[in-house]
Amino acid sequence: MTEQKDRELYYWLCLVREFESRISALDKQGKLSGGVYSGKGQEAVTVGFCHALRKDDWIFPLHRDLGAFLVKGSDPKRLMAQIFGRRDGFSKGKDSYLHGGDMGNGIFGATSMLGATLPVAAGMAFKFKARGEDSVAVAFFGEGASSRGDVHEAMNFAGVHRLPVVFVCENNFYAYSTPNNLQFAADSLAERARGYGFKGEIVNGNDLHSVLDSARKAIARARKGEGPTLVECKTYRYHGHSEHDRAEYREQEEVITWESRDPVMLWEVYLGMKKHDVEAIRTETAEKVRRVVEEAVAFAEASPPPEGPEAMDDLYAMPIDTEVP
Amino acid sequence: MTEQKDRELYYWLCLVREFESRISALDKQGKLSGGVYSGKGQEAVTVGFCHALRKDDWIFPLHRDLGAFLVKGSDPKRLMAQIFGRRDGFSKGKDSYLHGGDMGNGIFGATSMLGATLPVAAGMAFKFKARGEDSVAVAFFGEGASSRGDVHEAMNFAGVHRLPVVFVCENNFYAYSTPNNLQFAADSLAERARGYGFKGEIVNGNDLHSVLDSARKAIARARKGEGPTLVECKTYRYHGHSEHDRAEYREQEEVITWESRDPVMLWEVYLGMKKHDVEAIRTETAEKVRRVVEEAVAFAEASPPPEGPEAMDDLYAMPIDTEVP
Amino acid sequence: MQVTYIEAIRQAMEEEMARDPNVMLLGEDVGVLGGPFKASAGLQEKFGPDRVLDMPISESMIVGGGVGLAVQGMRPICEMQFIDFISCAFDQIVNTAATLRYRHGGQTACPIVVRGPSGGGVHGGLYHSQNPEAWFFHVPGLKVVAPSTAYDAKGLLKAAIRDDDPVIYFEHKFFYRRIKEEIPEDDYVVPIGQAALRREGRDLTVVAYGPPFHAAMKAARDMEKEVDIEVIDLRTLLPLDWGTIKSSVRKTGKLLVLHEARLTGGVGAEIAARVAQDCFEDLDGPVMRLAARDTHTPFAAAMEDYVLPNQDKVTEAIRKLAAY
Amino acid sequence: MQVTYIEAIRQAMEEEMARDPNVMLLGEDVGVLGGPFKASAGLQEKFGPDRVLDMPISESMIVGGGVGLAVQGMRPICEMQFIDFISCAFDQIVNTAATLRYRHGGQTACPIVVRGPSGGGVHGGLYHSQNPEAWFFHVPGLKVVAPSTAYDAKGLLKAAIRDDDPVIYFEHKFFYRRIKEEIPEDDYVVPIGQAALRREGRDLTVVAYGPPFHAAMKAARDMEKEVDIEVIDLRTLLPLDWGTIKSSVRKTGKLLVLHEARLTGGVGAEIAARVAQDCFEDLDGPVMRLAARDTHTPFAAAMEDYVLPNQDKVTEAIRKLAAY
Ligand SMILES: Cc1ncc(C[n+]2csc(CCOP(=O)(O)OP(=O)(O)O)c2C)c(N)n1
Ligand SMILES: Cc1ncc(C[n+]2csc(CCOP(=O)(O)OP(=O)(O)O)c2C)c(N)n1
Ligand SMILES: [Mg+2]
Ligand SMILES: [Mg+2]
Repeated sequence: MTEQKDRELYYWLCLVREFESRISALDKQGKLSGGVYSGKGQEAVTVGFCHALRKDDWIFPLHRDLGAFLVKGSDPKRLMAQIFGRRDGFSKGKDSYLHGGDMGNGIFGATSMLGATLPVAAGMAFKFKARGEDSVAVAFFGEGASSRGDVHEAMNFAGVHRLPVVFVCENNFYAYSTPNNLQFAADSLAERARGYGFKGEIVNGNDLHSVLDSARKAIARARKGEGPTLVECKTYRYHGHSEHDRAEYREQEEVITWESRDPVMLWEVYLGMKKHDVEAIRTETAEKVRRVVEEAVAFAEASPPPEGPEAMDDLYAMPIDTEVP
Repeated sequence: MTEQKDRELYYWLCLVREFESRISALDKQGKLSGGVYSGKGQEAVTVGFCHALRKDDWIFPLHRDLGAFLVKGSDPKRLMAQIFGRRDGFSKGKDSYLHGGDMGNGIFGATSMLGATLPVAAGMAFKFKARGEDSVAVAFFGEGASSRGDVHEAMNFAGVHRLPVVFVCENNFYAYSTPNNLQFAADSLAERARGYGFKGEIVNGNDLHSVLDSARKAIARARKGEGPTLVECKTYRYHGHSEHDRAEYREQEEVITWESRDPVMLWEVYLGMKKHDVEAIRTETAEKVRRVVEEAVAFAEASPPPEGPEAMDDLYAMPIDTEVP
Repeated sequence: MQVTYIEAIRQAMEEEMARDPNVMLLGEDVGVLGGPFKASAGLQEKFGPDRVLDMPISESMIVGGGVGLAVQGMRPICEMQFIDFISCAFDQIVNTAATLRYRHGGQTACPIVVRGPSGGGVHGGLYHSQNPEAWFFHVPGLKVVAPSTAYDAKGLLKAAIRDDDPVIYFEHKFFYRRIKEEIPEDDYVVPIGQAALRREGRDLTVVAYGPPFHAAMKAARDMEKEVDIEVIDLRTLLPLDWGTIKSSVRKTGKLLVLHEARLTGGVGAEIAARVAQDCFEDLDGPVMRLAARDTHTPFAAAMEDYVLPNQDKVTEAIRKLAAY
Repeated sequence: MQVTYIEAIRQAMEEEMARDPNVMLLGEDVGVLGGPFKASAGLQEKFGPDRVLDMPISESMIVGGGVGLAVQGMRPICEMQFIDFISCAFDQIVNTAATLRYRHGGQTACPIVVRGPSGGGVHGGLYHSQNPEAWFFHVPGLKVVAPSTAYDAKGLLKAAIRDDDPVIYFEHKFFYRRIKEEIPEDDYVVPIGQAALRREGRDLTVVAYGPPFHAAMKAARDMEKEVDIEVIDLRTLLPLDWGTIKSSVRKTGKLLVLHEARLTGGVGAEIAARVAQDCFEDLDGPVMRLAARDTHTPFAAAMEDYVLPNQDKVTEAIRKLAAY
């Protein structure tokens, strides 16, 4: 990889992390309402998968995939406004956090219903295939969401038509408080791919190199019409399920173990081994991402909160009369 | 196997077939209304799986599993009354055909929604396990139904708790008009079991010996607390999807091929090779099953059709006032 | 040309697919089979398997996939083999589709149609007789239509396909081959949101859709010497054509609402409630409703007939209100 | 003892599980975590993981599994982590559970409870604010309850658990820790199907449940010099306590129905419609309804407040009807 690329990826890792940290801090300060689901610790997955995508590729992020928005091209300012529930957010305040997509950048906004985006991704991928377009749909989901029927229906359909879709499972070992052994019994979720007639693989989701490699191959396969891939990324969330969750259902030892494989740190080790000036890069990048996030927060705070009657907008293509006697 | 057992199994095969044939004939004569979904050609699956079950085991048949009712112990008379929609049917005429269970014999009545019985079966199996009971739940479903989300949710849950449930997939190569290649992409549905952490296997569903063997093992495994099994039985329906379907979406050649592996005929071949007097057995059995079915039809025809106001019964445990102004 | 109700549906799909290459059909057995009722007969042959797509038995995938296609500018028609199975796609309809535009702050349209055979009267039993429109009527972001003539079946389906919002289209299977009408050869649409005043009258308004609408028309003709009945065919349930209902009730002073779906919590309740609020001073009698009894639609003929509205019940209800 | 609404729910589950070994709880994160709102705190420790079962994220499995357990004589409580996700279990509720007894001709009971946090007012946005009771209100075979006090939260949940029919239990998350009341130490149930006359009055009847019920009580107190308001807390939505509503309206001649769910197609429509039909001659004013506006419940505070009923809107509606 070129030094530029090395630095660029580092920038993304740091930007996502800074963004996450800032949001957690804002939440603590009571500046946000609504759920905040930190993806801290899982940055390599979203960076790795979204970095290689084109503008006309689509992603389907879930609640912990804030990084996916940033790397896929969303304006950090608008993303922050979305999180604040302001008028300049993707939802114009109608919903918050990641329940608003950024369609101009190929980002579909999820409902809360876990797994429900996967059929949408598969449907969209069918269009790419039917029209001979070489775009790709990438759907993210947690290992907890994998238990939902929708996930099955989508994978089955994607297999039948060998659709250009990549299913990225972020196995962070917990669904809220529920550990893997109460969520599924297979050795690995990647094994399920066979039952749908496509390829599944397991990846170290904390190692950006591994993720990049796997992402590149899966995306290329989809683009060339060779069908879907299910990639199970083993990773870990540092925070509780949401900022309100003290995550007492897990051992501190476990958290420490995972922190010792931190994706940002691992990338710094790599930068060092490539003889880049890590200290300088770190300082410079920190400054850069701090500025981006700062600006985003300033923008979001300045963005007006929507007014009451705006609640009636955007419901239908042409407003219908919803005033009843 | 003892001669008695050989004959008994033959009796069941013939009874199911005769029952199916008679229903098709009644339908042609316009004596039935509502859908009739013939399982002709698939008798070995239901006979093989239900024959070895105990009264306190439960089955969850779908629309083509009429034989399962008979072999699990349902009174043919009441079953016929159910099909006629009469008061002595399991539903008391509220629904017809197989949408009424026979709970005294451990038979759960399905809704039409394919796949929806599997979570129910898994839930029931959880009770067996939690209470230390050694009963088993056996859920039948078509390969078409396998695409439904409910099937996934049930299998996943059953895997997590290693529940005493057997999932019997009747792969008859078509879901209505939809062939396997448009329904799923795996080489075999049995492969899915691995993704749920249990055993899957493929069986020749037209060969009663194979089915019996597989059923015996799967049921024993469940009973001993060794968890679920997914058995994919390859079989074929001779008739159209329902009696109204002329099944022009398939080749006559294919039908003939399958008729040449007819489960009843194969069993007769076996009886012959065991030096039983096949001709005598055939005549005797034919007479017996004819009588049973005849009596069932007579009973059903004599059973009163429900009267209008009975529509309000059985809705709640204690009738509530449904008369509104 | 003379066409049946089901043929009108087929023509609407065929013509729209011919007109707009983005229109497509997703459903179980819609291709080679042409659907159990032949609603899509010949379409796959004409438009190919990428536009008339035989789906696995996955209702949630069918509708969710439709949303993904819609975001890409396609106009998918999502068929439920029987409308009863819409329960299996419920989340995708009420959450993914109905809120799509809203949660995206207007960034996208959601031009999907979900349609399928609804209704009873054909001894279909509990799972082949349902009229689930009230569930969707309660969901902002959706539009809901229920045509009762072949003309409307075609015109409303065309309008639904061209509409930029998700439309749930309830076609009544009792009408499929029992209704046959002369309809125009030329392209036309029936605008969503407009009820049809089918018969003018001064004494009493009947608002209806589905089979009871036809019963009301017959009753109105049969009783025309005694009472002058105005009959409104609702056609679109959501958005409700409140203006048409209101002016009619203002004029006649009496309202009977009819539908085949169950009474409690049905669409009729909303209409009655609005009239009770907004036309209070105009009313010369109680607002009446007739609908299915509050139970499931049973299989056996006498029970089904007991549960569903029929000609006698409709006539009697009209007579009772007229006499008030 | 003084308990919060959520603690009343927890106690009901704990006491019923202690009383009857067949009672169990199925849901996501109900075990070690005790649920996101601590509704089941301590229950797994006390009753073990076979009776307080952490389920995979599979709402359809949770309810379908509940039915399988119920057929075996168990009494499962199926928790939706947020009631909004009930859309993912929709088919199992409206088809498998609601028709279980009926399609089996009375061979079995179906004693399951489906419960979870519903309602808005807490900036939950589109998918953590829903009030989906109207969908289930339209389904015969189900019972539907919605307690608005801690006393009822406990008593109705106990009644629901002991009931042989499927009960959908809507607990309002706005009440969880905001409502705190003295309730009896002793075992008690609140019978399903009985509304509570919370305040007698002669001028006007308010029928309500959820947060607007409390707004109505406050308005009634605040305005007691001007107008004498009768307030009915509905508590059970299905089966509806029609007798209580009817006698009240017969007495007062005026009715206002309130709920937090959307207006169109809401439960209030049914109540208004019945009154319009059955109490026509008693009415001294239009039957009025106040409910959420017909849109989704948005996140941003001003919009949410614009959409949902609040004290001012309730007071104004009462004033308007009183002045009629
Ligand atoms: C259908 C549905 N059921 C339940 C929830 C509540 N819920 C939100 S996140 C979550 C855990 C998700 O776990 P996982 O999919 O592993 O993602 P993670 O949070 O670990 O990234 C749950 C149960 C939901 N959002 N949707
Ligand atoms: C959820 C749902 N969708 C659609 C249908 C309509 N339907 C009834 S049977 C059938 C085909 C079933 O195929 P399969 O599961 O293979 O069983 P088979 O009929 O071949 O025995 C379909 C699509 C249904 N009953 N339920
Ligand atoms: Mg997880
Ligand atoms: Mg099949």
